[in-house]
Amino acid sequence: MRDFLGGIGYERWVLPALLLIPIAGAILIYVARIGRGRADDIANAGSARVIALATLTIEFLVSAGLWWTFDTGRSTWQNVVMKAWIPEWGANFVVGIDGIALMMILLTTFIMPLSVLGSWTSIREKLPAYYALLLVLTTGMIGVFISLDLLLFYVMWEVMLIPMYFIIGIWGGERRLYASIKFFLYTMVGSLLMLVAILYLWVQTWQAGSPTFSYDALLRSVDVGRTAGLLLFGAFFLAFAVKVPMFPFHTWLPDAHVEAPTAGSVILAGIMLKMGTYGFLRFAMPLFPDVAMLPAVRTTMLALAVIGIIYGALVAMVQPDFKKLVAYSSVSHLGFVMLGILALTMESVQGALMVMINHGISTGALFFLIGMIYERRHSRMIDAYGGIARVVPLFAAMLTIVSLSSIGLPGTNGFIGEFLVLIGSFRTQPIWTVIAATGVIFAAAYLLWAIQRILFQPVTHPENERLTDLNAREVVIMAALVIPILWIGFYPQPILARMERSAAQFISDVERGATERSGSARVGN
Amino acid sequence: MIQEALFFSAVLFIIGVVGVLTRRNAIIIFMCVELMLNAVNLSFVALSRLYGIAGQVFVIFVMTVAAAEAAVGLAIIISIFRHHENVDLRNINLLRG
Amino acid sequence: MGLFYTFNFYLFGVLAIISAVTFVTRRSPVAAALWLVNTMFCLAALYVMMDAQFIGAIQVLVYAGAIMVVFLFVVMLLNLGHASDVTDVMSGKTRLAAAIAGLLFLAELFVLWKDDAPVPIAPPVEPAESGVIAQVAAPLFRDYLLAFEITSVLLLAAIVGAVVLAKRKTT
Amino acid sequence: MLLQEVAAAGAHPLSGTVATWMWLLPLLPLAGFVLNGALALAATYRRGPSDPTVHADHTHGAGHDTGHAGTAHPDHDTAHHAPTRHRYAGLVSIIGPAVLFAAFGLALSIFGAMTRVDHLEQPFVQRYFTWMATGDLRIDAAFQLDQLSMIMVLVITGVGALIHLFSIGYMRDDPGYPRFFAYLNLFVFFMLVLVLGASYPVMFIGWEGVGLCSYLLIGFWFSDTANADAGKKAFIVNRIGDFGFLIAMFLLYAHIASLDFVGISQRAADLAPGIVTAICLFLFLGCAGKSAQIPLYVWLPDAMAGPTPVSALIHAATMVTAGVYLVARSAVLFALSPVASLTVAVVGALTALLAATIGLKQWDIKRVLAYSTVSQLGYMFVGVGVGAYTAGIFHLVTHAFFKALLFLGSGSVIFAMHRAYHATHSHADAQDMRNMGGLRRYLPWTFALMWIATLAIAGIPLFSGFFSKDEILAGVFARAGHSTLADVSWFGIPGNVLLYAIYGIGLFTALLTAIYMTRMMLYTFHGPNRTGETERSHLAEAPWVMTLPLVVLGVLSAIGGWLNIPELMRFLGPPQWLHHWLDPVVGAPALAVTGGAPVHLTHQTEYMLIGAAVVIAVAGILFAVARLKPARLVPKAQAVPERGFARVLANKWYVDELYDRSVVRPLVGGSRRLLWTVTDKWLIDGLLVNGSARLTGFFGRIGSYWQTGNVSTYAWAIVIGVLVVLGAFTLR
Repeated sequence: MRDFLGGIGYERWVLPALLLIPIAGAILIYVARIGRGRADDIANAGSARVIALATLTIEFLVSAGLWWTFDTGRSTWQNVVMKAWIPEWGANFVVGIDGIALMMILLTTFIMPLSVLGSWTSIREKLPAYYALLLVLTTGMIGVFISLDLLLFYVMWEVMLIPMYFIIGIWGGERRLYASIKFFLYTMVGSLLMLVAILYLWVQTWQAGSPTFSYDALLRSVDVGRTAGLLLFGAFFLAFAVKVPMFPFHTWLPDAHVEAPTAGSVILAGIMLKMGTYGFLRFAMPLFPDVAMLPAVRTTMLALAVIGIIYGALVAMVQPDFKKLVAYSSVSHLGFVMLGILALTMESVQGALMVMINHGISTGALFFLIGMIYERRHSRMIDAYGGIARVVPLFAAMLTIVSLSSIGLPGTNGFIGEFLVLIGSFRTQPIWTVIAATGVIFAAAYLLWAIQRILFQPVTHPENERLTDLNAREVVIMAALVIPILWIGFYPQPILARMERSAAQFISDVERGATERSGSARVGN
Repeated sequence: MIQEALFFSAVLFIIGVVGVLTRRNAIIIFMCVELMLNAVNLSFVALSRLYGIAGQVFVIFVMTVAAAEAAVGLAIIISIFRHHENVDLRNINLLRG
Repeated sequence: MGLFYTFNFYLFGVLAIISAVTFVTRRSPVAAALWLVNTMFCLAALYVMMDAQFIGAIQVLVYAGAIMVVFLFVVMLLNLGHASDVTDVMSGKTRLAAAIAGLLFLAELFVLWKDDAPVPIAPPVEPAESGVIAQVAAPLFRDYLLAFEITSVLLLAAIVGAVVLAKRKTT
Repeated sequence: MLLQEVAAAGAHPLSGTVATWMWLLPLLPLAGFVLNGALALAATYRRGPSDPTVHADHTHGAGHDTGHAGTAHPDHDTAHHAPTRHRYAGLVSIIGPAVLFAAFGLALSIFGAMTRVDHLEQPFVQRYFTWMATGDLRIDAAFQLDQLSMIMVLVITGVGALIHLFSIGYMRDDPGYPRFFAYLNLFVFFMLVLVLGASYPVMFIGWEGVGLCSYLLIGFWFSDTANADAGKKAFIVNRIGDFGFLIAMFLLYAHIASLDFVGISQRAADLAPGIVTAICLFLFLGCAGKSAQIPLYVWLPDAMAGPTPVSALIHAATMVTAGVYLVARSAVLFALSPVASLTVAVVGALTALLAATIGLKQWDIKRVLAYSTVSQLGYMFVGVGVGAYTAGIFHLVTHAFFKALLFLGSGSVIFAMHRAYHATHSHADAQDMRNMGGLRRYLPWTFALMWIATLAIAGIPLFSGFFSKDEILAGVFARAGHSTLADVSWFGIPGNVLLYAIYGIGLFTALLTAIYMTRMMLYTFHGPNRTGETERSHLAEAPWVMTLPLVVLGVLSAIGGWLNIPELMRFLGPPQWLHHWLDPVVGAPALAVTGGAPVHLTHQTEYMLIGAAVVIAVAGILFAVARLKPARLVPKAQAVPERGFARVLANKWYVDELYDRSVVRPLVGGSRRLLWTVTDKWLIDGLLVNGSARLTGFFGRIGSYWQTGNVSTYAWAIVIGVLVVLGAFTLR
């Protein structure tokens, strides 16, 4: 497999291809629409769905090649492609991946086709626009993960926001406008601050002679004073904390999730939340290691992360709306990720990366399931259901498995991530870890209570008697998600091996940077 | 004589301003604005004796602008008149925010 | 500078101010317009006395002659001539405020005036033998040609605008 | 499964033998689970329409009932139509037990191979693949077979197989039949993984897995809220215990960077005493959660909501003993921290006493047995707490026999009662002793076998209970004199005083055990029958498939004692067999690491202890027979609620209510009112987010107030502006 891909120069064109395929798909959708009149509901715009599915499946197959060609030995960027973009400013189109980016890309390309399948019948009008937006969104997300140039990163960050805004805004639930505007403004404020920080850095390089946006160059040359460092780190922190979402900045998440259509919630929870933590891993901490390592800064971030875990779990326990419950559970899970990143031991960082992947899969699966019963019963309220395990046994089995993976039952993927984060963080932050570990109990409490009120207990509403079980398409989606849940649960080693080198690189960047402040560049490029 | 000319121009300008602030008839306000422009022309001419002929050239430009403004202003007043039967400023507030 | 010159200068200055004051206080627009014309004539005289003969002529021709005629024409067209019954002046309070504003304005100018008399940069221009108009025409058509062209475009726009605005809507 | 034979294992005496098939032990029940699960789903799953939204609108609109057949669920008491056997009942009845018996057979052959090897020092560890390896953490998916895990495997597969056999009959008419066997098999799989795990994390898979299965099985008849609640309560309380287990693992890893038992036993010595005590206390928190000790025992009585075979297998024989196994497995650590061991013993004793008192006043036959289990578990923890690990495990094994027998006996009683009530369509409670009485005439086999078990649990000589319970009490008494535990002080109380107190509590609890067990037997089998005239004719012995396991367990309860006959009764057979068998795993390493000497009693003290125990047991039985008058009992419908102290006991010392009001309600209410509404909705959303939106709106309105559209306002604005600017200049 490796030599076949090497033969066709896979290394050189794969990343730009990953960006362009969705765009081509989007264009194809509209090309196919020419002369087909304006009606865009399911009956006569079905082609949009098929094209979107095909494009994203191709995208997944192309990206799957990365899994084999990725060389776990090298700690430098791989599959790097460099094109001049705006030479005067020193901004180039530089893309490349390392262990972390690889896994995030695979997660994205894995979830996207499923989300198209998930919204096969639930999206009923303006189909071409919906699927085109999904495709553009894919480009934006993959762009964020692979760009090694800060300006390109920022552009991709914005490209990613706009489609999601429309997806929530047009196809969402009742309060979708409020939710989408709130989502957009929240992220916008953060990212504008980040832009200011990026430009500040750029001006630094410009004054030092050669203006550049390249990540490696900045990693080497960033040497701002303590106060400037604090402000810059603050700007980056805010932009990514909103996205994570960390404790005080999380209120957009429940609204966005509740009002987004199924696929919107899946992508939002599965991939877009990882942008925040990815941002911390890639930009915020390595660029300003001395600030990140300041005891005051580090403790506050740890405190916010752990509060996020407990707060998310407790508030999730009392939510009447199942989607809101899962949204708050995401706040709790990503609190674990932040704890893992901030603890800075090999196990905890790798654990954080695992939680990022597992959360994508299990919460994505949860949202798919909620979407499925929403399609049948048009209600997200937990009390609207009850005792449906007897009526829809396969759905009940799937919901139980996915909830257990979300709780972190050993043998499922959730456990791997949480266990590694906790065991890793315990070595450097014992007190925070013990507090965070109680989150594991609350996780069991809120999810079990929820699935009990939905699946078990006597059937109270007559409509629940006539619920239909999963159809073939839905079984395919759930199978595609349950298999990784069990596979990663029992054999996570290949993923851990691929991310080991990048995690080590991140830790050394931050620690060495913090000690002697002149962050060393990656060996070669 | 420049000091006196500038003094006269200042007084005329202020009279124009007071006129604009106190009158309610649109046409009268227009004429006050013309008066203010003339005051400015006077100071231009006075100072052109000190700073070169450019002052006088600029007076010509001021005049053309004044002419253009007068034409368009009066056209507006006519259209307002056609609508309101009078040109009292108090009831012309279409642009209220 | 001859006594005659300063006397005339002051005469026309004061005349201009008086006619401006009466212009502002006239009720009927026609009377106001005529007083404004008178102010313009005094100004034209002042221009001539300050060696700006061409500007003085233009003032009389363009300003007093053309613009004020248009004003009078519009006043007559809308037969606003007679002093309209409703008081055309703002309430007492506003007028008082306006007067105070004017005095304050004057006081500030006077304060500003005191400290630095305008110091001449360019040498005082003595009337060249090449005639009055050439003095103005030369810079106009050489240094400020572009501005000159722009003003012509401005005038064109004004004309078109005026016609369009004032045309009776035939809907 | 790529089999990586580790070099050490290669040289291991067992490596050639059938022990290499060790991984098949858990795999068989897993296969059973997969097959039964597939059958369960295949029977009930009906593929939904391709476009659910459209379909949903139709059905609501048309409102016709599609009549989901097949999964109509006859609850215990709504059986109006003839019970229909499940389509695949036959197939499942074969797969379920067959898988267990195969596992039991394999376990026996491995046991044979182990006994042939004369003195097995090193555990036989098989590594299959690296499960997690990051930084210097390296956890392998590995199984470890040594004497201790062999005993546990035998108990699990043996008793498990019998219980599977029993449930063929007991669950015959249940529509969820395949689903029941699937969960039961899954449970045995996880229990075997727990027991065979070679490191704490692998053990943790089994640990939480059995928690999951007990959740699924307690809430098996989930359409009844009480059962679902009981399941949820069990899982969450277990989860609190697991939290302790996790913290213990982190402490271990943080300090000696190894999590597998072999590594720990080598490096345990260089742990600081404080750390070891912390580790052991957290481990014990885990045990308290799983094996229902104070304060986390509240879930076990509620777990009786599950079907009786489940109570027998999970909540009597296997899962609840996982805690005891954990303490025995980490004998090295507990030996190193006397304070923690004393805590275990004290908590064990208190739990035993508390549960025994509550057991006195329970009317539901299964609740009596549940509290008896909690009490006996307390005994086992006393055993392993004081360091008599062999005694603890011995009691675990014998308890598995007679408690499983008691539960299955009560199962056949309930089955008979249910069948009788079913026949006459009455809705009386089939599990309440007040509706029973005089059943010895109708269920002779069950009656006889249950008496064997009662005698065993009460501690009548020659029955298994007598040997194991007496061994524990002897262990406590021996160590009370002089031992590492005796001279350490526990929160101010000197060790030996504590140990004597524990011995006293142990004896008193033995008395209570004898009393409530005899009470149960009297009310159920003796005295007049209170079931009701018409039902009486339907009372009959359960089918042989249910009675056979009872017989086997009866025999085991009777002769269980021979496993570990005390020294001075050498005439009965090979003495101390279990002691010698478990010594390399539990005995020697623990003593080696603490440098202590094995403890033994003089013969006359042992005789004195045995005498005391026998007297207590007989006194208990006679007291119960004398005091309790089954004749005066009335059926549950007319029963008058107890008063005074009896009411406190009947209401389980109000512990559930205490937990609910002190923990659950403030947590849920607090997080709803304080966290969600106040911080989230009001503070962050209201104040900051929407607040800033309102603020900009406010400024906007101010701005528009000034735009009056009236030209003179603008003129004034300009003039004022000019004046201000000029003014600024004048002040310069």
